[in-house]
Amino acid sequence: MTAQKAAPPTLPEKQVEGAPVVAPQREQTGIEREAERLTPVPYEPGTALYRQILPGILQVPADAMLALSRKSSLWPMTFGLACCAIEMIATFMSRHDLDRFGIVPWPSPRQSDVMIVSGTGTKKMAPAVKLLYEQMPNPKWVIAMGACATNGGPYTRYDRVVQGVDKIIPVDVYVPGCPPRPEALIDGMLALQHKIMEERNK
Amino acid sequence: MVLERDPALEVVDMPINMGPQHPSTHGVFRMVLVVNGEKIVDLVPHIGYMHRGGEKLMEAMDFRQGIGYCDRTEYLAQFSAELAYCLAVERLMDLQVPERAEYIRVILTEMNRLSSHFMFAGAFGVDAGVFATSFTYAFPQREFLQEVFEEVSGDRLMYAYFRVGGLAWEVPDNFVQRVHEVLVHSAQGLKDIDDLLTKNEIFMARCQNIGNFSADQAIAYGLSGPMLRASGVPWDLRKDEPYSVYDRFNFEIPVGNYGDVYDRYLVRMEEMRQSISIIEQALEQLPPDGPIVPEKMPRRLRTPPGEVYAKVEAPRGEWGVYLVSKGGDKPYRLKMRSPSFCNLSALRDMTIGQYLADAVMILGSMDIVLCDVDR
Amino acid sequence: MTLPEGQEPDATSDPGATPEAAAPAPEVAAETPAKPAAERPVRPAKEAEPKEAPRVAPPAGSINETLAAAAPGVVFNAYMVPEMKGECVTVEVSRDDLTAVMTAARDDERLDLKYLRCLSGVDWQDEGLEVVYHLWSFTKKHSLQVKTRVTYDDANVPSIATIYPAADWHERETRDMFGINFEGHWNLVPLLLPEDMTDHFPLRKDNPLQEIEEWQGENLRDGAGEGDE
Amino acid sequence: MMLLAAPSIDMPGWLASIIGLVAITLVMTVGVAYATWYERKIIARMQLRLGPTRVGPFGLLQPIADMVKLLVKEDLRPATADPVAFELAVFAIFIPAFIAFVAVPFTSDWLISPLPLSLVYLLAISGLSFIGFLMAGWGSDNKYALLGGMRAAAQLISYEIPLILAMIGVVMVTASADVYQIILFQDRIPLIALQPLGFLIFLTASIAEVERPPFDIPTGESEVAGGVFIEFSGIRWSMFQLTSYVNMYVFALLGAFVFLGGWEWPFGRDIGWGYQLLLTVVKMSLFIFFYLWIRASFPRMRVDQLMSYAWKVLIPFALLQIFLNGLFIVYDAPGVVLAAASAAGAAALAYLAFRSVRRGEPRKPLRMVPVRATGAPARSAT
Repeated sequence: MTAQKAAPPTLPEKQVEGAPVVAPQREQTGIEREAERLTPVPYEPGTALYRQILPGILQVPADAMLALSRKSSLWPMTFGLACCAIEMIATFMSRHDLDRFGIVPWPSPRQSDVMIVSGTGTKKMAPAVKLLYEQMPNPKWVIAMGACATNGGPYTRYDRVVQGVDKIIPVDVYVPGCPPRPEALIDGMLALQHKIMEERNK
Repeated sequence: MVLERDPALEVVDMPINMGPQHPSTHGVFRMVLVVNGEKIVDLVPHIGYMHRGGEKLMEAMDFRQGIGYCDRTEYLAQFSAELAYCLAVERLMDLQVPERAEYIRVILTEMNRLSSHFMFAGAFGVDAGVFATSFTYAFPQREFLQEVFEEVSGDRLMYAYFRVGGLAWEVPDNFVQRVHEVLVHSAQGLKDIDDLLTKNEIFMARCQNIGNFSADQAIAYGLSGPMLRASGVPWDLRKDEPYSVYDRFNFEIPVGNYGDVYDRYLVRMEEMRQSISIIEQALEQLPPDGPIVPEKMPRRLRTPPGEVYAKVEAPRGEWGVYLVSKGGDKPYRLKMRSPSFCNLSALRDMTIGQYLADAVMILGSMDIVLCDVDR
Repeated sequence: MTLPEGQEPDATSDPGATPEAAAPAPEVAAETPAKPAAERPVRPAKEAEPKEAPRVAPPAGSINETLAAAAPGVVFNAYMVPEMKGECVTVEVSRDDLTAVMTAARDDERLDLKYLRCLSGVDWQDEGLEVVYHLWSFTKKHSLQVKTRVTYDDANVPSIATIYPAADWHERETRDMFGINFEGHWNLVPLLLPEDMTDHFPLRKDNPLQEIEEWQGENLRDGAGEGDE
Repeated sequence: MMLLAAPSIDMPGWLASIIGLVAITLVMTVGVAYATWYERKIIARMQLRLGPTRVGPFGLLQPIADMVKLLVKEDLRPATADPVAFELAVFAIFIPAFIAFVAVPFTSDWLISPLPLSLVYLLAISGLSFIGFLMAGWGSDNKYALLGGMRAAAQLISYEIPLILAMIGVVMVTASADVYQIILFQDRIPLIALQPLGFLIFLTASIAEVERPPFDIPTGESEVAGGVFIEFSGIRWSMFQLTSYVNMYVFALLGAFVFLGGWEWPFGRDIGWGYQLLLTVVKMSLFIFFYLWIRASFPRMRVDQLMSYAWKVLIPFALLQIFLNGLFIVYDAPGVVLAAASAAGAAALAYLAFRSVRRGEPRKPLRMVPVRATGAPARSAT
């Protein structure tokens, strides 16, 4: 029941925006059209304003304070995908109570810090997941909860399923299990807090 | 002078996209509402965001492995889904399930109905606008029930405990005592939710006389389960086509008079009381020992060619499994007739003409499971 | 890994074992129900298995005779499969007669099959595609299973969504999964698949499962996940 | 700190007001932050949970962490949003909420600016915020936000009327529109005893004015997913939240002053400003606790029920209260008569209030179809 941590993925090297668009000779099949919608979202950390204006000596305590407050107030988006959502709700509810750690769910991505991808990412859902990720303000983190979000899990061989949500958005913490127990999700949250503290000066 | 109507002042209907990420769509359901002010003019449901091919994958797995996909498809009433699947394979293989296994199946399935309806009560309260209190009242009861499931099966959510022919292994020694303990909790939790919601005037005002569906409409749309019973059709597979040992219990089937959202809520609440009664009767009749798999259990699960449609009364309605086998150890085609799918298809007709806030309540009263809809 | 104290997943019985041997033997950890057991499988050998499901004619007075009376002029082939335990009569009709049969089944007083329970598509590969309808009557308490079969090249079946509104989504789903075109359906856009995907039928037998990719995460940094903890 | 209006300190009045407002803004910001902590703890206890415990002792640093995090969060503006409306909406809500404190007498000495019509001022200022909601709803270019903004405008304007009518009843009894004078009036008996009907109307309308459940349809999470706030992030969103809590404070203070006797009742004026402040805070907390209690236990009303409740129930009853007060003034009846009449009206309101929400005849209970066991007798196994 440990949550593995992954470093934020680097930017893909080739930029597709500048490339000239070649008009397709024949009509694209549905699979091809879908593949275009499945391009991954690059990881783009924002630069905070205080890093540009604060003198260097003050940045260390500022980093520490900001990281402390960020890790203490991780607000996930209420985003239940599949079976894991039940365990995610259970984690927010009475017995496990993520509110103890200052973690409360918010309905809108604009107010959220963490996206808990709790369930299978299908190819039909993938554009929505990407959009939601892009709608979240920086700094933002992603927790892939469960086997399906990590690599497709039991459904990985079906061709409508994205084999892991990290194919489309950068993931910070993977929580294994099918579904993970609430304790495992809490552990994943703590691992994310640990990661925030470790990467505070980046 | 001629008065001209300014085209900029025309009242137009506004389409609103709700979902796939929305707090009250219970997963990744998406509906496009066309509203005129707050009134709904049209509604287009979009599903399939969780279509992950359990049926296709089960064709590639043997009969025992398929049980896990049943769990993951209907993740709130796992035992019902497993039971339907096992019944289908057992009927193809002509297996006779031992009595003790049948009773344990009934006990666990009914407990699962309790936990599923607790989930409904919690989610429905949140749809109505209670700030998560109904959830926090319902979830401890679910946790108590899940503890028993975990003691029995080893997992909190994906049990895979029913096997073709019987059960995977024997229940723990203190099973009967534990179930009795949990039933006390469940009765108390039911009372708590009753106190919080059932007689609350605002809740009644929000629920009553919206989403009405007559019996004829309900039958035509293929609704089942509490949705059908709330519309006034006294139909329960446990009574009308008894499977397992359901013909050995006395219980009552609640039937609604109005077919509205409040009736669906009441029917589910009453079903929970009946489930407690069924579990108590089953615990009384449970044979203290005996086999839990048939004596002539084959070593490999191979079915003769054939087809079978097995159905159980899941918490959400008729959960059916249409199994086609060409012989061998894999299903050739397996269709899961999920109650959520059929119930959800009636959403459009229920919702048009209601308020925007009612759409949320009507959707909540259907108690859909999105994996079950999309499969 | 996460069992509470005092709770072992040990089985006290094993599905493959005989009951008297299994009851007092808690050391057998049953991971699978198909453990090697002393008993021989009762199932006959593989080559002796029949290739086709045995079909018997329905007994006299069954629902198919009522159907023949209710829908005159329709040619169908009625049979029962013994595995269905005698509860369901199957009727095979051609697709031209499907609408007539369904209308008769719904409207005729003697049949009164108002409830469409299930609609499934089956891909029989060489033998074409099949649509299976399960009907049920609440008043008469009888059921009927209607089948119709089409070929791949001409996969058109008349829609019954106007007769049974419940068939609406079922038909859309079957069209997604098998590519069966339900003629006359008012809104046959993909339901479970993305709306612009009309040329991909996942549940057909010729659509393979996808391969498991070895390396997860296309833009994962080297050495990620091998660090501390 | 806020002894600025006391005559002993010699400074121009406008300077004192500005300094006092700044001080109050700072104090209220912290106070509001801790209101969120209070809310989370109280609601958590009602929901069988613990609430924040890990961040600081008893989770006391939780609001600080939230604030700091929100301050440095990226501030997004949707590309299609109306920049002016979007950027200015937050100020249109924020400023009225805070300048309401100008006229709030925290104790008998702590008052930024003595206004002869402070009650009118408070009601007028608190009615301004709907403009901000409309701006936010329109400027976000989001349909949920638009719906939320429209709902907010309709709701705020509708519930302004019973609120003001209830206050007119108070003004009739006390013959003053100054909150200070109204508090002084209650040295013997608080106005809740004389005006129970008015109090109920005020309580209901104030919940609607601060958009707390069950009247939170502009921000209802399960319907419009945050409503007008849906597109706001970071500091802008936190200012919205701050403002909604400040509004809650304002109405709680108003209720404490006007109906519960403020710092005057029951101990008189001479107990010193410390106790007076304590009394004010306790009475205000009662209101806030009530708001939170309602939030944790009541479902949300629908928009038509909300409107019909305001127009068909609250306003007639508020007029009834005014009528009773008029009779009381004209015939110079003893206060007991007024109290009894108003209490009878309050009881009628309490009965009618919820019944009017729900229409129609009483429902038939569920039909129970019994199923009798027909199967084999039990224990036939082995």
